[in-house]
Amino acid sequence: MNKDFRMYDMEIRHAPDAGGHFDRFGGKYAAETLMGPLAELEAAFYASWEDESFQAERLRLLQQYVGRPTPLYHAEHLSRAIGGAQIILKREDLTHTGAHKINNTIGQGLLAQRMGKKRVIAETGAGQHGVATATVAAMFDMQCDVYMGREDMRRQAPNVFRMELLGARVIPVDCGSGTLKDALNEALRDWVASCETTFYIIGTVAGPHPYPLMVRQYHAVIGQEARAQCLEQFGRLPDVAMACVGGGSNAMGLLHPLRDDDIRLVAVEAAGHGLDGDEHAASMLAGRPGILHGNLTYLLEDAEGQIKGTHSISAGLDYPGVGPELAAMYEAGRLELDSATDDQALEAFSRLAHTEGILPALESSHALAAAMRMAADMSPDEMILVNLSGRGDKDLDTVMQVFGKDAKAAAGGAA
Amino acid sequence: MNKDFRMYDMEIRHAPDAGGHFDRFGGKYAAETLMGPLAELEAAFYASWEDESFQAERLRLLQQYVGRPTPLYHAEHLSRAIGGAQIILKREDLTHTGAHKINNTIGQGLLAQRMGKKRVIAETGAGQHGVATATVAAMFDMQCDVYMGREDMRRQAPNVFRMELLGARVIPVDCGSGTLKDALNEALRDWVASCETTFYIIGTVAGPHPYPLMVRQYHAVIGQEARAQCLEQFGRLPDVAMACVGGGSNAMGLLHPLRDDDIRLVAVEAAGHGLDGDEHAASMLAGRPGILHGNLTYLLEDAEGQIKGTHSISAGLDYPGVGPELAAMYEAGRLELDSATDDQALEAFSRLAHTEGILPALESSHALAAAMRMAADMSPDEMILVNLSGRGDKDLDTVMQVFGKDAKAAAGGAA
Amino acid sequence: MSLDRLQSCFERCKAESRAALVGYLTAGDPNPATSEKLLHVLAKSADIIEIGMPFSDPMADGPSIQAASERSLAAGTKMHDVFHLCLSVRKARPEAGIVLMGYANVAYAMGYEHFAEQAALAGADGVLIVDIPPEESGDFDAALKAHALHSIRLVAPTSSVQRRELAAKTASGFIYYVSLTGITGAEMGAVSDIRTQVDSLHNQSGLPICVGFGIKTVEQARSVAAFADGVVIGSHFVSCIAEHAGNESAMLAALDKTCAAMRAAMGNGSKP
Amino acid sequence: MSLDRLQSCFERCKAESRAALVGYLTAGDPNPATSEKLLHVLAKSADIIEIGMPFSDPMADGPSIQAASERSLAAGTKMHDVFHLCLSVRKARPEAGIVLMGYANVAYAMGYEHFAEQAALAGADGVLIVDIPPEESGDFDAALKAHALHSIRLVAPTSSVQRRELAAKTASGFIYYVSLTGITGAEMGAVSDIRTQVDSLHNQSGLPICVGFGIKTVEQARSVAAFADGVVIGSHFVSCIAEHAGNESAMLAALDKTCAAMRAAMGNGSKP
Ligand SMILES: Cc1ncc(COP(=O)(O)O)c(C=O)c1O
Ligand SMILES: Cc1ncc(COP(=O)(O)O)c(C=O)c1O
Repeated sequence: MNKDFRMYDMEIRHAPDAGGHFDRFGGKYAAETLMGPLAELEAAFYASWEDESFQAERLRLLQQYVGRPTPLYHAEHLSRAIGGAQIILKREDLTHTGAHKINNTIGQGLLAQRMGKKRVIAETGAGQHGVATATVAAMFDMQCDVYMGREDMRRQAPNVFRMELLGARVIPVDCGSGTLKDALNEALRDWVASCETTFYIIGTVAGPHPYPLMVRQYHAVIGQEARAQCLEQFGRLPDVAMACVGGGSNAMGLLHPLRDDDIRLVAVEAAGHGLDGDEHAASMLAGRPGILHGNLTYLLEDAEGQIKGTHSISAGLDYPGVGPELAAMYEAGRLELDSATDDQALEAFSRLAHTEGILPALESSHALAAAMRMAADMSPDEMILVNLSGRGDKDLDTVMQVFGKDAKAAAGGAA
Repeated sequence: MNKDFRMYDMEIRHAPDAGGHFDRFGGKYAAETLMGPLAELEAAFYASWEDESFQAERLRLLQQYVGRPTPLYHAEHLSRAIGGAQIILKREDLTHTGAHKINNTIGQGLLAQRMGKKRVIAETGAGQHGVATATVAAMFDMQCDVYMGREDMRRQAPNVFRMELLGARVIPVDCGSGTLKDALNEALRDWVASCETTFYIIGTVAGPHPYPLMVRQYHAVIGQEARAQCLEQFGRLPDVAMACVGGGSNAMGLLHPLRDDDIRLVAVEAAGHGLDGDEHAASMLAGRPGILHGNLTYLLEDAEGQIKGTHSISAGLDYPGVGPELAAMYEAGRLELDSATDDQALEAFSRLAHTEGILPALESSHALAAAMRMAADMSPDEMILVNLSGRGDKDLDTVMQVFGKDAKAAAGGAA
Repeated sequence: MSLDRLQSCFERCKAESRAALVGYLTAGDPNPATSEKLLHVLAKSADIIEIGMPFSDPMADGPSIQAASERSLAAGTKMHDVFHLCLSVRKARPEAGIVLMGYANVAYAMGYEHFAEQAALAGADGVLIVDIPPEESGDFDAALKAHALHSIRLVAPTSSVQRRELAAKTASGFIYYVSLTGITGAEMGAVSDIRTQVDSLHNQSGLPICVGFGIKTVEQARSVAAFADGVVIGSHFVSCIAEHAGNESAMLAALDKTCAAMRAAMGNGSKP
Repeated sequence: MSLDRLQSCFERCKAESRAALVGYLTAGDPNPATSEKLLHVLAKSADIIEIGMPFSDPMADGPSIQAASERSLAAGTKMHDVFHLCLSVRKARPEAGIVLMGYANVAYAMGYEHFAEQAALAGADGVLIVDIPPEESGDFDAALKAHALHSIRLVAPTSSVQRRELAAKTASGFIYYVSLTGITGAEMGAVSDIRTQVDSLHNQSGLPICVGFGIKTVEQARSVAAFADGVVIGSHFVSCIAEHAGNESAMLAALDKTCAAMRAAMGNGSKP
């Protein structure tokens, strides 16, 4: 009620250059066919951003449909158990559809409407972006096709059903490793052929300009709220702000509005089975700059520039790149990096479940794992703000399997 | 942010008599062993209700942990498609754990803490109350056992996993029909034996006094918010307010704070395969007063007073009784009744998914089905407020099965 | 008149320096015909016969008596069968105490008045409804009273002093002291605790005190019989039926044997 | 010098009143050894050979060329193999045009300067990187220029007038007009539309205009050859490799036959 609109800052701060570059990263490395549509999109985005009625409708939907502002929750029981810094959770898990992704699809969905597009497409890894896209497509009565790697369809089955129930078509992608990057390739192929009628809703702060900027702006509500809530609830800003990084949308959403404050910003990458081998998805910690999916950024690639297969237990982090602005902030020294392995993420998942009664998404569990580790070495009057980017319901099968329980058997019988 | 506490009314209005009777309904029809514990509970409840620090902590958790206030969303696309009254949704689906049930478990959980109990038990049908109980038990570090019919464990498998991941033990109940009423019987049996150390968190406005009152008071935030939000967003109150009825907690939560206004109040019962036969759960429409689970209320029973087996596609409505206060309001003419069949609920589920991008719980879909039917005969400047008591994620398997899709196959493969 | 009959039962036992054996079986379990024979067997040893009225949702009962209700209802037992069985026992044992025991909804569905009338006609002496506590018993007790039926009350370990007084004031026939915090068929509590409770109840009320819930062995029965006016055996007798399912004569023989053993444990002449 | 070579190709074709055949194969598909033979077969008929540099994520390509990249990488093809194949073709056909085609990251990973140097040493005449549009091509074009390599540009149906001008200004060698809005291997657009576009491009730029994407039949090739300076055939040639997988001689024969047919379709002497 009486939700305070003033916490939302409509100015575009730290904008990229005209070509969409954040320092040397970003840009518009796209096929010629897409350059026209991208220019059209850019113009439409900037015009809509200045349009008060567009912004009012976006905020109205974020509040009345998505459920913003999401709470800021002091995880007292967890913090006490760790005995170090206070861990504060930004509860994006409480948004409609269960992850931050919807902040962005509401924005892009409205923009698609404004541009008169009748069809949207999306790529998805964890399925959260696909669900969020299918959701706004249903609401705005647009046709919706979602590309999803077959491996991801398996690990995030409930999200596949959800998309179908929302009226979207989920198109399995078999090429490559059947995960997020392959889905992105397929979506780009679709868009190249359909760009005149179709709006491509990219799910993270990656892709050719203006996507990284646009998606960041749509997610900035996370950090803007969190900043205001911290001041209101605790009378101060946190010492550290942390988020997991797949493409980086929940990270930029939280961190961008805090970057001008004296706060340590930390991005947590997926270390999979460990950073030593190839079974991880830590693009910044273990990769180097390269060009993929329309932008120049940190990538996991071999010596020849071939993109590597990645591994993470969490489908949403299983991507060999990262948003270009994160790469720029990292190189500029404004962003610290950390990582969590599959096992550490699972442990954090259990720990939060048992101490706070919250089942986090496996993606978010990576940020939590790093926060818990960091908190242990800090004092109880310090504060770590963690983006709880999504809820773990979509990960039940994965987690039960790991914890050695056969899901179906548990359902059928055991005490 | 700046959430307005003033919308919450702390006065207990329309209280039952000292014995917990709402007119001729309600009361304390409990085994002698429980009469002492019930008296202790009643005293603790009243004392806590007057305790400002208790209430402040309850509201703080409702806001920062549960995500209250939940939005009020005008389902414009659905309303337009129907072409009648405007349908307004109270978004309890956006609460932590995904249904209104948590409003109550936060309250009872805090009370259990205050009473020094180290263990909680609960019965559950849809699993939502079980999850909500397991959740607060985890947060408050209490041991938790949840009784659940084996049939319900099958249809709401994801909720079984969730409870287990939260550290609760789910105890399958095989007696009777393996649904909610049998789980309640088992929980009562447990409590009779353990009442000195254990708090029984009942999940709806039923059971012996003080449960129906207590649970209503904990859920009244729903209607109190909705009332204030209606006035703020639409400048008026709705013409009709509607909710589905299993035991009646989401209905009382919404309707109680609106009962002194000039608003039609409608409770929607589960008509299953139709009210003609025995395959439904419409206790008021098709039952008669009787005594079960500690209170006198409308029941589905045979001529001899034996409780009948019920049927509803939604586990949360599959219960042969109803909260006594609803029975009293119905007999007093303050509550209208309607019903929806399994098929109508499924259709409403699809309709909301396709027009608004929201997957409602199958329970809530019953209220929606009735609202859609009623709306069609009303004018576009009339308004129906519907309690969207929960989200449909827990029902994916059921729905996919009905819609003729094999869930596993869809996950593995199809486009 | 029936008020006298329960009283005489206890007086008779007192005269024999022993506790009364109160035996429970669910009416119609495993079916009305066999049930009749079982009740007659029980009636040979028991001073007071508790006839359980089967109910679909016996929340105060453990697995054994739950199963008895299920068997009885599955066999089609109706309330007129229950009353018929009651009458049959009454005819066989004119001097025995008979108590109908069950859940509120069965009586409520008939109407309290009609229920009491039928119970009286069937020869019952009293009624014990598990889920009608004194607070809710106004109408019900009135109906019982009108038909000269005792309203038996439970007192539990969790009952406060006030509640014990309330029970003492509103009960008639006897007080049923629940020997454990839990459901029927669970493990009995410590004998010394029970004794303390029963002694204090004796101070509060002039009514006989019977002790039940969880008494399964002859030893337990004997130790309780040493201070209680009556000992209630329920699940233990009911279990004979499940154990010998499908073999009526074995069932009857087993029940007979265990009833006799329990009757012997009541301690003829041994009571102080 | 190479700048001349592409120009001479087009001049030679013009002199023969026909369009140039621009043939594409992915280097190293299905393996480096066979690929070398295939490229030599292609080089017999094609005026300009486009050598695809395999990439793990060929997002502008359809299934056929995607699969070619996958086969090539699976066979272990590295960039030195690509350059080796290029040089091999160069040696066999000193007068042919050779264009390296691929994705930005492969060149970026080598360093643009090193890449350009190697490409020039391998005898390439030009380079076409699908995902380096003019906006991002500053450093890359500089590197190509330093090694006297053409920077080939794509123009698409969705390219605005301004973008066509940009392409005309920044391209050299030829302009590659994309005959459909979509990925390689999809269905070609309407010939009349393509003609209109190509005509207007001819007005904007003095560079030769080649048309490609989706040309699969001799008839399509012939109709486009009637107005374009060159016709690019890619997926259609590549499909010979998948169709005859495991049978190298059949693969080579099939490619030879289809190349010759396409070469014939370029319309010797038939151009206005
Ligand atoms: C809950 C959640 N968190 C995080 C991510 C990672 O994406 P990003 O880095 O763009 O926030 C995903 C992606 O699906 C997600 O679902
Ligand atoms: C989402 C939802 N709505 C409604 C109900 C029905 O319960 P009640 O009538 O107490 O609101 C349930 C019960 O589980 C539920 O989960």
